[in-house]
Amino acid sequence: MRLGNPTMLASGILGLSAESLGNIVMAGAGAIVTKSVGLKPRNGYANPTIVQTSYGLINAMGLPNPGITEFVKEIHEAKSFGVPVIVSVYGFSAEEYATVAKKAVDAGADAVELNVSCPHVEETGSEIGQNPKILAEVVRKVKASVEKPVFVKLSPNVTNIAEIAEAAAKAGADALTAINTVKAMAIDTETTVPILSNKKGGLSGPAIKPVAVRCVYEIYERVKVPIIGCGGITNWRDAVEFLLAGATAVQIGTAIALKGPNVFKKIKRGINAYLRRKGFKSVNEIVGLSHCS
Amino acid sequence: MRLGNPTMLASGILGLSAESLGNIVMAGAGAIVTKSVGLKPRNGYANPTIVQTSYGLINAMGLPNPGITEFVKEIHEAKSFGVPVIVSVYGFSAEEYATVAKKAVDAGADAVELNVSCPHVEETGSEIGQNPKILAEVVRKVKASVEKPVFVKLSPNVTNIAEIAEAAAKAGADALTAINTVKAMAIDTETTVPILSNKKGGLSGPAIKPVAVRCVYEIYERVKVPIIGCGGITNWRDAVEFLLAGATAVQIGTAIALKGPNVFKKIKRGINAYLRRKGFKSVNEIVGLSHCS
Amino acid sequence: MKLWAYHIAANKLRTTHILNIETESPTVKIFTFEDKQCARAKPGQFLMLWIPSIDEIPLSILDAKENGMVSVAVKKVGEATSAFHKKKVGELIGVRGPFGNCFTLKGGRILMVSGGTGTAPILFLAERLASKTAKLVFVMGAKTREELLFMNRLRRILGGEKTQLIAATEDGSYGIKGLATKPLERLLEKERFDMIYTCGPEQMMRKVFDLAEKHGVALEASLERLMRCAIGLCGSCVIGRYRVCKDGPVFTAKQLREVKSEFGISKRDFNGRKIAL
Amino acid sequence: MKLWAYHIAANKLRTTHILNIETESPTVKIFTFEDKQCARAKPGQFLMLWIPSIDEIPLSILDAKENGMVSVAVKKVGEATSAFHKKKVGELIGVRGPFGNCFTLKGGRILMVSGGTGTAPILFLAERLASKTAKLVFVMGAKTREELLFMNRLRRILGGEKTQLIAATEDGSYGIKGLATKPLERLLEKERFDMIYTCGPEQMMRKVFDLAEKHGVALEASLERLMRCAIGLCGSCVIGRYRVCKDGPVFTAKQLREVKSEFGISKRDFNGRKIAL
Ligand SMILES: Cc1cc2nc3c(=O)[nH]c(=O)nc-3n(C[C@H](O)[C@H](O)[C@H](O)COP(=O)(O)OP(=O)(O)OC[C@H]3O[C@@H](n4cnc5c(N)ncnc54)[C@H](O)[C@@H]3O)c2cc1C
Ligand SMILES: Cc1cc2nc3c(=O)[nH]c(=O)nc-3n(C[C@H](O)[C@H](O)[C@H](O)COP(=O)(O)OP(=O)(O)OC[C@H]3O[C@@H](n4cnc5c(N)ncnc54)[C@H](O)[C@@H]3O)c2cc1C
Ligand SMILES: Cc1cc2nc3c(=O)[nH]c(=O)nc-3n(C[C@H](O)[C@H](O)[C@H](O)COP(=O)(O)O)c2cc1C
Ligand SMILES: Cc1cc2nc3c(=O)[nH]c(=O)nc-3n(C[C@H](O)[C@H](O)[C@H](O)COP(=O)(O)O)c2cc1C
Ligand code: FES
Ligand code: FES
Repeated sequence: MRLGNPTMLASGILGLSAESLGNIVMAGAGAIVTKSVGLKPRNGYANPTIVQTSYGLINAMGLPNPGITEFVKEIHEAKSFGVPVIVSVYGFSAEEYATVAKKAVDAGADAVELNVSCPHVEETGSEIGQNPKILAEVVRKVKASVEKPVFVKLSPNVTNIAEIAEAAAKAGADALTAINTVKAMAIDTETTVPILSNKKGGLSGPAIKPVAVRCVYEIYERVKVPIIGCGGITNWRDAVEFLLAGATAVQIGTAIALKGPNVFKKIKRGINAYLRRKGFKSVNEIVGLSHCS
Repeated sequence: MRLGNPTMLASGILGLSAESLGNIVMAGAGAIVTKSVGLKPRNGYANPTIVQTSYGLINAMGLPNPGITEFVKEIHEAKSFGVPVIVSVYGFSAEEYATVAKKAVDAGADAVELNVSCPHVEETGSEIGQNPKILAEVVRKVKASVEKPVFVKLSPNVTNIAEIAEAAAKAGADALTAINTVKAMAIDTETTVPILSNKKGGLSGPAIKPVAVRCVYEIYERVKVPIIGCGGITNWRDAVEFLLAGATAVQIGTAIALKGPNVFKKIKRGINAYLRRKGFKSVNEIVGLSHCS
Repeated sequence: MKLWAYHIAANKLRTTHILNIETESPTVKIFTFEDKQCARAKPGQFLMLWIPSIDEIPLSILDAKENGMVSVAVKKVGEATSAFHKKKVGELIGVRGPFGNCFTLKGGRILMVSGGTGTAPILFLAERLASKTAKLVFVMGAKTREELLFMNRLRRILGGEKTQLIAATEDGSYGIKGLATKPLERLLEKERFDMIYTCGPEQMMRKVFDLAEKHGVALEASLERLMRCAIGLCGSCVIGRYRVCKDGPVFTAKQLREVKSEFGISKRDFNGRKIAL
Repeated sequence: MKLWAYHIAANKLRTTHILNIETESPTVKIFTFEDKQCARAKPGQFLMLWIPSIDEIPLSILDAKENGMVSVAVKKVGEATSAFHKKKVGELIGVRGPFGNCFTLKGGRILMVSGGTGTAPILFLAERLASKTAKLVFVMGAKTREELLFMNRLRRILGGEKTQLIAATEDGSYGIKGLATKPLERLLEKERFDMIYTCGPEQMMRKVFDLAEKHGVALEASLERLMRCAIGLCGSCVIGRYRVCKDGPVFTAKQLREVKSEFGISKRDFNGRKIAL
C-alpha cells in the first residue's frame, strides 16, 4: 500500500459516510480509515456521547454503525477518491472479525484495521486488545480470510503495550496502529453525576499525545512491523515527533474539531518543509530516528 | 488518622526538606506526603528531568533522595507542623520496603505510602505495582513491620487498576492512592532526540485528570478501603470531582507549579463553599456520590 | 496550542439553573436560563442541552440577551423532551455551545417561512432583522391554532406597514387552511423577494426551496440532523459532504442544490444508515 | 484553566541556533542566540539551557535585547559546560525560561559586588541601572587578571564621575590583591550606600551580607542551588523554606537572615542531603 503522504484520517471521525470521507481526502489526507463496522447495525449509546475537556475529548459513542452489509456501498463509493481506503472492523468473536473483514475486502477495502481497543464497548475492543492470546487468534483468523494488509489498532490501557504489539505481529499483523483512546471519565460537580451516558469513555486529543508517543517508541523497540502513530496530533511538529518515535505514518482525529479538516494539508506541508529544511530525502529517513541517540 | 481538610501534598513535590513541607502546611494542606525515600541515597537522573508540555509535565527525576537514615531528621522536624506526616517509601524488594517503612514510622511518620508505581525507575515502582502477587507480598511485609496505616500508591499504567487495588486491599492496605503519573515521553523534533535524559517519564497535571478520575471510580466500585485521589487537580471543582468519584481525600502536585502553594487554601475553601451551598454537612456525604446515579 | 485549548474549553459543558418556564402551546415550553457564552449567539446557532442522567439534545437558540439570558423553545416529542418538560424552575441543566453558523443578516425584501419549533430561530432572526428590512413577510404553519407559536411576539415585530404575518393551519382553525407552503406560490408570483429564510419540517423546507429555485430567489434554510458531538467530529449529522453541526445548520440554496438527493428526502439514522425522512 | 495552560506552554522547551560565540576568558565563553521569551527577561532572571543528549543547566541571563537576542556567559567547570564550550555557531541548543524573580531597580547610591560568572547578572543590572544611579561602585573579584570578566563593557558604563570600578585578583595580577570583599570594609566605612547588589561564590556573598548587616545597608543577592524543574515543584533548589528557582534566585537581606544557617554554609546535594559548601 502506497500513501501519497503519511497522514491518515483516524477511525470513527466522520467515517460513517463516503461523502464525508471524500471531504477529508480533499482536505489532504493520504489515506482514510472508516468508522469501525461490525456484523450487525448498532445504534450506539444515548447522548451525552462526548465530553469536551480542557485538553481533549472524552467519547463513548458506543460504536454506532450500520453493519457491514449496509456499509458496503459506502466502501464502494469511497474507493473513487483515489487514496487507500482502510476499513476499521470490530467483532464479538474471532469469526465475526474475519467475516466482517472479508466483506470489507470484497467490497474493495485496501486494508482492514482491527479495532481491538475500544475502551467503552464490552466484549469487543479492549477485552481483545488487552489479551495477547485472544488477540493473536483474532489476527490469525482475519489473516486467513483476507488477502489485504491487516492493521491492528492497539489500546494504551494495558500494562505492557510492546508485549501486545509483539503478539499481534507474530500472529501476522501487517501494521500496528497506536493508540486508541485512553480510558477516562468526567463527573459534573453540580449535578454529581457522570456526564457520559456510558459513564466511562476514551480520552483523545492533545492531552494524550505524550502517552501515544511513548507507546509508539516502546513498540518500535520491540517489533519490526510498520507502526501508524495516532493520538493528539494537531500540527506537523506532533506528526514528526511520532515519525521520530518510530511511526511510518500518522492518523489524525480530534484535531479536525480543533483546526478543521485542512489540518491534513497543513501537516502534510509542514512535514515536507521540515524534511527539506533538514536535508532528508523522504519520511523513511526519519522513521525511528530518535532511537539512534 | 484525622485530616483538618481533605487536601494533601503529593509525593515528590517539594518533599525532600522539612522546611519546604512546612511551607505547604502553611499554605493550607491537611497532610503532607514526603518525597519517596529508599534504603540508600540516590542521586536521580541527569537533567533534563522534566519536560513542560502544553497540558502537563513529564518528569523522570529518578527518585533522588538521601536515603531513610539521613531522612529521619527531616521526618522529625516535619512532625512539628501539626498535620499528619506520611512518608513515601520505595524499595527494591519486599524486605527493603519493610525496613524503610519501619525506620520512617520509628522516626514519627503517621503513615507510610508505598510507591509501587514510579514509571521510570527499574525494579521498583511499576514492576511491583503492575503485578498483584508481588504487590501483595510487599504490602503484607510492610504491614507486619509497622503499626501505622499503610497506603499503597497505584499506577495507572496497568490493564486493570481495580484488580491491583483489590490485591493491595486484601493484603492489608489501609488506603489506596490513585494515581501516580502516566508513562509518557517527548521527542524534540529539531534535534530528533528524546528530551528527558531517561527518555521516558511520567505525565502529571491537567492532562491526566480524566484518567485519574476514571481510576478512582473503578477502584471505588471494587474495593472498600479509602481512596486518596491524585492526578491533575488544580481547583476545587477538580477536587470535588475526585470526591464524587469515590476519593475521601485528594493529593495535589503539579498544580503548585501552575498556581503556587496557596492552591491548597483555595481548594480547601472551594470545597467548603461547595458543601455549604449544596447543603452537605461534611466531605463524607459526597464521597462516591456519583455512583448513586 | 493556546487557541485550541481555548476553543475546546470555550465549549465545555457547564450547568445552570432553569430560571423561567413558560407554556407556549400544549406541546411547547420555553425555558430560560443564564449562560454567558450562548448569550452571544447569533440567530440560527444552536446549543446542546444536557438533561442530567437522561440525554443531551440540540436546540435552536430562541433568545440570547446581553444580560446573559438565553431561551429555548422545546416541543415534547420523546423521552428527553418529556423529561425536560417535567423540570421545574431552579433545577439544573447542562449547556454546551453555541454551535454552528448563523443566518446572514440581509436587508431588503425578506420572506420568512417557518413551521413548528422551527419558528424559534426564525423569530430570533426576525427580531434582529426587522428594523433593517424594506419589506418583511412572515409565513408560519402549524397543525392547529393552538400550536401556532410566538404569535404575540410576532405581531409586535410585524405590526408595521411594510410587514405581513400570514398563518396557516392544517385544520383551518386559524388563518389559511393548509400547509405553510400554500400561500407561498402566490406570494412569490406577486412580489419580488431578496431572500427567503426558512426553518421547520424538512419536507416543508424542501418545498420552499423548490419554489425559491423556480422563482430565482436566494434562500437560507436551517436543517436538523442527529447530533452527537456537535463539534464536527463524529459524523452523525452529515448531509452529503456537509456536517450540519459545523458547516450548518444554516445552508444556502447553492449548498442545498448539492444535496438535493437527500434534502427533504432522507437522513441518517442512529446507526448511520440512510432512512427516508 | 486557560491561564495555566498558557503558563506551562510559555515555558516550554524550544530549540534555537547558536548565533555567536565569544571567548571572554580562558574558561568563559559568551553564547548568543535568539529567543523571544528570554529576550523579555529582567536582570537576575535565569534560563534553563539544554545541551541536547547531555544535560540541562541553569544560566543567568547576561543580555536580553529587544531584537530577541539573548546571551549567557558560561564557565567551563564540568561535563555539561565543557560540552557547551565545544559547540559551534549554528548548532542547536534548547531553552526554557526566563525563570525566577529579578533584582529591584533601585536608584540612589549603589554598590555592586560580583565574583566569577556571577558578574553576568550584575553587569546586566548595571547596564539597565547605571543612568538612574546617584553613585555606582562596582567591585569585581577573580582568581587572576585574565579571569576578570567584561572589563571593557564595565569600563564603558563606569566611565562617569559618579562611578567607580574596583577589581580584585587573588594573585594580585590586576587591581587589589585579595578577595573582592577586601575593598568593601573600607568602602562601607567611608561612604553611605542605599543598596548592595551581589552575585558570585556563596562564601563571598555571605561575607558581603555580613558586612552589609554590620553597616545597616540593604542588600540583594542572587543565589545558586541545584536546579531540576526550575518551576518550583521538585524541591531540588531549596534553601530554608525558599525555592531558589521560584522565590529566588534574588533574595533580600531580610530573607537571607531567615536562612543564615545555610547561606554561605551548606547546600543540598543531588540526593537532597545537606552538604557543606
Ligand atoms: C440543529 C437542531 C435544532 C433543533 N432545535 C429544536 C428546537 O428549537 N426545539 C425543539 O423542540 N426541538 C429542536 N430540535 C429537535 C430536538 O433536538 C429533538 O426533538 C429532540 O432531540 C428529541 O429528543 P427526544 O428524546 O425527546 O425524542 P426521541 O424520541 O429520542 O426522538 C424523536 C426524534 O427527535 C430526533 N432526535 C432525537 N435525538 C436527537 C439528537 N440527538 N439530535 C437530533 N435529533 C434528535 C430524531 O429525529 C428522533 O426521531 C432541533 C434539532 C436540531 C438538530
Ligand atoms: C540560578 C543559577 C544561575 C547560574 N548562572 C550561571 C552563569 O551565568 N554562568 C555559569 O557559567 N554558570 C552559572 N550557573 C552554574 C551552572 O549552572 C553550573 O556551572 C553548571 O550546571 C555545571 O554543569 P557541569 O555539568 O558543567 O558541571 P558538573 O561537573 O556537573 O557540576 C559542577 C557543579 O555545578 C553545579 N551544578 C551542576 N548541575 C547543576 C544544576 N542542574 N543546577 C545548578 N547547579 C548545578 C554543582 O554545584 C556542581 O557541583 C548558575 C547556576 C544557577 C543555579
Ligand atoms: C468521536 C470519536 C469516535 C471514535 N471512534 C472510533 C472507532 O469507531 N474506532 C476506532 O478504532 N477508534 C475510534 N476513535 C479513536 C480514534 O480513532 C483515535 O484513535 C483517538 O481519537 C486518538 O487520536 P486523536 O487524538 O487524533 O483523536 C474515536 C475517537 C473519537 C474522538
Ligand atoms: C516532579 C515530580 C516528582 C514526583 N515524585 C514522586 C515520588 O517521588 N513518589 C511518588 O509516589 N510520586 C511522585 N510523583 C507523582 C505525584 O506524586 C503525583 O502522583 C502525580 O504528579 C499526579 O498528580 P498531579 O497531577 O497533581 O501532579 C512526582 C511527580 C512530579 C511532577
Ligand atoms: S454531531 Fe458530530 S459531526 Fe456533527
Ligand atoms: S528546581 Fe525544582 S523546585 Fe526549584
